[in-house]
Amino acid sequence: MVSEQPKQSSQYAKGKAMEYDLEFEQPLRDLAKEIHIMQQECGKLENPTRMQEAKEELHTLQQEIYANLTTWQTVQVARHKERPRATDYIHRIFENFLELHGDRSFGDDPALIGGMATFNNETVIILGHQKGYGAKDQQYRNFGMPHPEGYRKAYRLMQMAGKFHFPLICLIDTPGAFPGLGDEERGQAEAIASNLALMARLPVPIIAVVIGEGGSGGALGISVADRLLMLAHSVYTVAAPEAAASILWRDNAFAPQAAEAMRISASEVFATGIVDDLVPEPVGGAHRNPVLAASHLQIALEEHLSSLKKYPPEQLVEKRYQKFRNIGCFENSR
Amino acid sequence: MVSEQPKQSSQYAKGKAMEYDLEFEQPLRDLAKEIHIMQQECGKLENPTRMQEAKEELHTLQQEIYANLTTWQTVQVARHKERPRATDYIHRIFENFLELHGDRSFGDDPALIGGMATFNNETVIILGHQKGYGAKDQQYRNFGMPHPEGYRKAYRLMQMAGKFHFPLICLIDTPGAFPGLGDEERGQAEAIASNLALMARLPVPIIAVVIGEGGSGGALGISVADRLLMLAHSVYTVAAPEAAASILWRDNAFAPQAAEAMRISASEVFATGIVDDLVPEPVGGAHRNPVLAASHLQIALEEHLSSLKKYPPEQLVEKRYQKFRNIGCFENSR
Amino acid sequence: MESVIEDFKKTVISEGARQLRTSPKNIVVKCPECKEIILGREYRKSLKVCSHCQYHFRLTARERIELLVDPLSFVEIDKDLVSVDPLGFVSQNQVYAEKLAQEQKKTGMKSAVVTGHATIEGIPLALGIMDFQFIGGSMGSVVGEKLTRVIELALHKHIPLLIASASGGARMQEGLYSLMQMAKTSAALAKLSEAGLPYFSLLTNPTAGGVTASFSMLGDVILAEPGGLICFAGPRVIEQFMHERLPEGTASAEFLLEHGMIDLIVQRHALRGKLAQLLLFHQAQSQSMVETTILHTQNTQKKRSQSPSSSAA
Amino acid sequence: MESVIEDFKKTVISEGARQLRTSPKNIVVKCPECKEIILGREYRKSLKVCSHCQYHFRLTARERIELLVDPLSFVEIDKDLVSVDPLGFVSQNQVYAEKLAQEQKKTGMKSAVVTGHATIEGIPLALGIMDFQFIGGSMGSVVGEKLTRVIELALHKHIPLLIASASGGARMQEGLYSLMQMAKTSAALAKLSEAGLPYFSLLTNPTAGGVTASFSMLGDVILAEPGGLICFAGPRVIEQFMHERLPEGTASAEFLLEHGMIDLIVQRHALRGKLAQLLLFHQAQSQSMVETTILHTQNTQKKRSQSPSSSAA
Ligand SMILES: [Zn+2]
Ligand SMILES: [Zn+2]
Repeated sequence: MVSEQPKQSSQYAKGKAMEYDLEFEQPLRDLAKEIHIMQQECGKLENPTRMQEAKEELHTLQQEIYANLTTWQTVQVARHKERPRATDYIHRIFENFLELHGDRSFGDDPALIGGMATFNNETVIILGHQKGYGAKDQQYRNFGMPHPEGYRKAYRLMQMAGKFHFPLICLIDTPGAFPGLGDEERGQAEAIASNLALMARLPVPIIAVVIGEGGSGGALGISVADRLLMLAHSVYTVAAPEAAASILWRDNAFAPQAAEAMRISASEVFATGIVDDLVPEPVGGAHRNPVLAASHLQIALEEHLSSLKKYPPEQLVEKRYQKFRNIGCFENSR
Repeated sequence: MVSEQPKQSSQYAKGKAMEYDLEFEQPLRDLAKEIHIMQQECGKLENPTRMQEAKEELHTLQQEIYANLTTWQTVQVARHKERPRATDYIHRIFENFLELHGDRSFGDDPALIGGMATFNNETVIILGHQKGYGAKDQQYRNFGMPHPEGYRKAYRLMQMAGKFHFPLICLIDTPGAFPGLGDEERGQAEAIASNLALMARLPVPIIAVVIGEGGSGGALGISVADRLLMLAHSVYTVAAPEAAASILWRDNAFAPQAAEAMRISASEVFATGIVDDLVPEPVGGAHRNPVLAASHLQIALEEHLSSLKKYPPEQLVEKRYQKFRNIGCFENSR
Repeated sequence: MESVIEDFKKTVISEGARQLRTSPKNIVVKCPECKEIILGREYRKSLKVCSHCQYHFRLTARERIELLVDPLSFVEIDKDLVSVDPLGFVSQNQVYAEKLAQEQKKTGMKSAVVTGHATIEGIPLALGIMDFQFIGGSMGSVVGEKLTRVIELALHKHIPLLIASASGGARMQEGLYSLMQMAKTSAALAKLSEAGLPYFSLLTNPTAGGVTASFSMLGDVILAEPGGLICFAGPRVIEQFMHERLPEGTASAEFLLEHGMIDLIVQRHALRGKLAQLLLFHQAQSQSMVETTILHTQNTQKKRSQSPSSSAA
Repeated sequence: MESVIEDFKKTVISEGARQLRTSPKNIVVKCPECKEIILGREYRKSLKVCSHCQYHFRLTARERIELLVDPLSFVEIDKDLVSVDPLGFVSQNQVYAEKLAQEQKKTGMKSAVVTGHATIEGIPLALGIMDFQFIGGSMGSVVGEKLTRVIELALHKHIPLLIASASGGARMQEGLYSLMQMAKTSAALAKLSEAGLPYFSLLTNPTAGGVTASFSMLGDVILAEPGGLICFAGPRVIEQFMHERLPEGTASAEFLLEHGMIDLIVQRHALRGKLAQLLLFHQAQSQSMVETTILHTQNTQKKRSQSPSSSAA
């Protein structure tokens, strides 16, 4: 847990050329290559119309593909190594972010960060899974898989939110809580469970946003909220597709099938009514335009927060209770 | 942290003959030896009157010595290896003791035990430092020096007391909180500080009793109470005499002087007004008659608890605040 | 989160609990722990605990209820609530809707939890008892809903609550509905806690995943039967992640006690007694509270009636 | 609990802070960390931080107040409270009553803490600033009383609180009176916390023993200057108990951050800014709260006035 300074934004944000690096982007890759060859071969504008057409075709194709992503393709986008991290949104949407550290009893977990910030002249507490940028930082952040200390830091900051009437914003982006021996020893389950109970009764507005991967209990541990939002190409799942596949298909190579079967993409989850709102992403995914992605999220947060502020605390908490109380599909067999 | 079953009471309690094993008991030892020789030499009652006189002399001498213990002698009695432990009092005074374990985040500390019990048909929460019986158990109990987990288990049980309106009884018997590297790492200071703040506002009656050693912050961590009692031969100190001596005298051999200077015996502390009541001990110390010692304590607990139950919670907490608020000696220099 | 179920498939079969119920009395059972042969009669008499090594065989929900509560006192609620297949879930081998029907037929149960209220030593309490037989005790909408309803029952009747867990975790076939039951049950328990009512959580073999990470770990007092597996991820997943063999006993009830996660390990034969004791602690306190409140009211009235005279003095 | 003071006796002397105040401007100071020579002028300009290795020399309470608050905004309270010698304490070398008089003369201070109120960026706050010069910043009745009074001041004025710790722990010469100041200050802070007022705790070199184990660790936000020793028992005592050498940096501010005990390490030059930011967060929220409450009231009134018509519909 060295306190090293990570890079603060993704590479694309730093102006690196976009690449089509996902498998299903093959058609886009081909077309982009064609355009590239065209540009090189005929340095001076030999056939500007054809070039223009190709570029428009690329744009249209990209729009089409991204409007019709399969569940597994969505998983790939949600896990994209250049997808904006919690800090990308925090620094773009909020002012004065002051990170606070530590669970006050064992450690500080860089996989789950938190702090105070200003949002529209109001003080908020932010929590977020942080996957990190680049190999070294990602390892430092344990790839966004928190230890119990992360959830206990979150617990402490949630209590702070409740005590000082700060609204709570949670950014979800984790493959899951870390399943290590030390995590069993230090009560990963207890830490998550305590957060669920605390968030259920916290007398301040809570908005949770799945910005990438919403992995199982590790995601839920900071997302019992008045409003649950999902970015358009994010996923939220009861179990990692690989884990589900290895149990139900007895082979984790069936992860794509498991993802489809569990219906984990944002639009599929939205259809269940469990998610309150979808936040649009730039064409081709948030990583192609983090600024625009943040701007979409900002608008959504403003809207939902101002609507939540209408309710006095008791009413807010009771509405939150009813929201979760009513989730479930079952029938009476008599 | 093996969950082994300790012996549940001291050796004297099991009928072993009393010995005079403390240094200042030399005159008692001599006299007892004389009586012993008398008994052996003249198997049949040759001079029953002389024997009777000797026994009475022994009794009177013991009474005299114990009525006039110096501070350092009191320390020796308070630390006596056969002095009744928290469990001796718990099993004698309370019914149905059910020990509860764990801080719910790292470990269970056998140096600070806690649980529920019945006291006069009422449910109470008991906390107590536990020094252990015999070498093996004492080591297992870390000689009554808790780790942060002990204080955090106590915190959890205090909260339980508050939630369910169970009065809280704390039995103090520790050389101090353990000063190890792991204890710094896991927040010994934080754990104690949190208990002080929690106990100050807990809306139930709290009685703390120093039954042996009241060592510094490690004792205070479970003794912010409405009533603080001390057993007649117990001590309560801001710093272990050895520690104080090594700093102020630059040699821990001056521990007796440090103990005298800090005025740490029950009667000296009682004179400051910080302690609310002294609980009498059997002549020669609690270890010579644990049953009687427990009976004295039981009477004191009944009296203080019933007097505390007269106050509604808010009034109780405010009185507790004022009690601590008023501790201090200072003057205005203008 | 259902991953640990795999670890138990083998024992489920070798335990022979099912044979016991459906077969003649003279059948024998082999203990999966010490490999000793146990006679059916002995097996029943010992409450399905191996008399050689104290291995605790799994109990069905009905058996556990019989073990714990006063005879004939149990009143079941919501017994007809059944799962639907909200996602139209199909995995390689199975259509979830069909699996549900099969499991119902095979086990004679409609879901993985039995809920209701009963008395122990005459003291009323609300009960939710899970059953590992039914799809590994996994939690989908029905388990979440039935538990939430019984928590609300405890709240409305103002009585203590006991939940006995036995589960591989959240039920993957119901997707996010299952995950959200963790939040739903925890929210209901938070409400119960605010109301000052006690919740006792009993962890039995196995308790894992999303069940451990929600209601199971929220007990005011947490008890466990000896030897049971209690975990978040479970040894198999940990070994995959850590690339090393774990020591024997990792994530057992004893491991959890050592690491401060649970209050007590209780042998099966002593469970009823311990629960009765806990209930009595709380009953005694309710009675004492009534007396104390009367005392406070009297004191306040006394003070009020005195204040005119004292201000006159 | 005062045991770590020993660890600092040497640095106190080598720091030369006292020489700086009492000597001509052209004196030089040697950094105890990197052994570089620092010119007096540079030393002052860098806020007593070594420009070579960032070693933070200790500040007096007055210096720290000057560093942190708006010029001329500080109003001191209780400045004449002084210790008495309740136990008639005599150790080998010293009569405590005499030591008090000597220390007062030597330092020009009356106790180990300065309390009062001030503003930072125009925002009012209550302040308790400890000074290690005076008997190692140890806490006896006067430190406890002055801190409790300033906590109560924050409570009554409804303003945030800052305490800057610099202490070897409880003052042994006042015996149990000193220990009880831990409970007294913590009780006052618990009251402040119940009232929803923020408390910022700043840990400076050193913060140890009974001070760490009470008010220092109770901050809503805990800040520390880099490199400072912050501990319960301190490295010297730990080494005695553990019979082994501790790794470099044990119980430093950085060690505490790594182990989750504190929120932030802040360089001295940035302290004022960070505190201003924290105060602004809370000020913004108070204002926003007022608006929100008005909104809720309006909504409630709206609902009330609507309810007759809606019931009529
Ligand atoms: Zn066996
Ligand atoms: Zn230097």
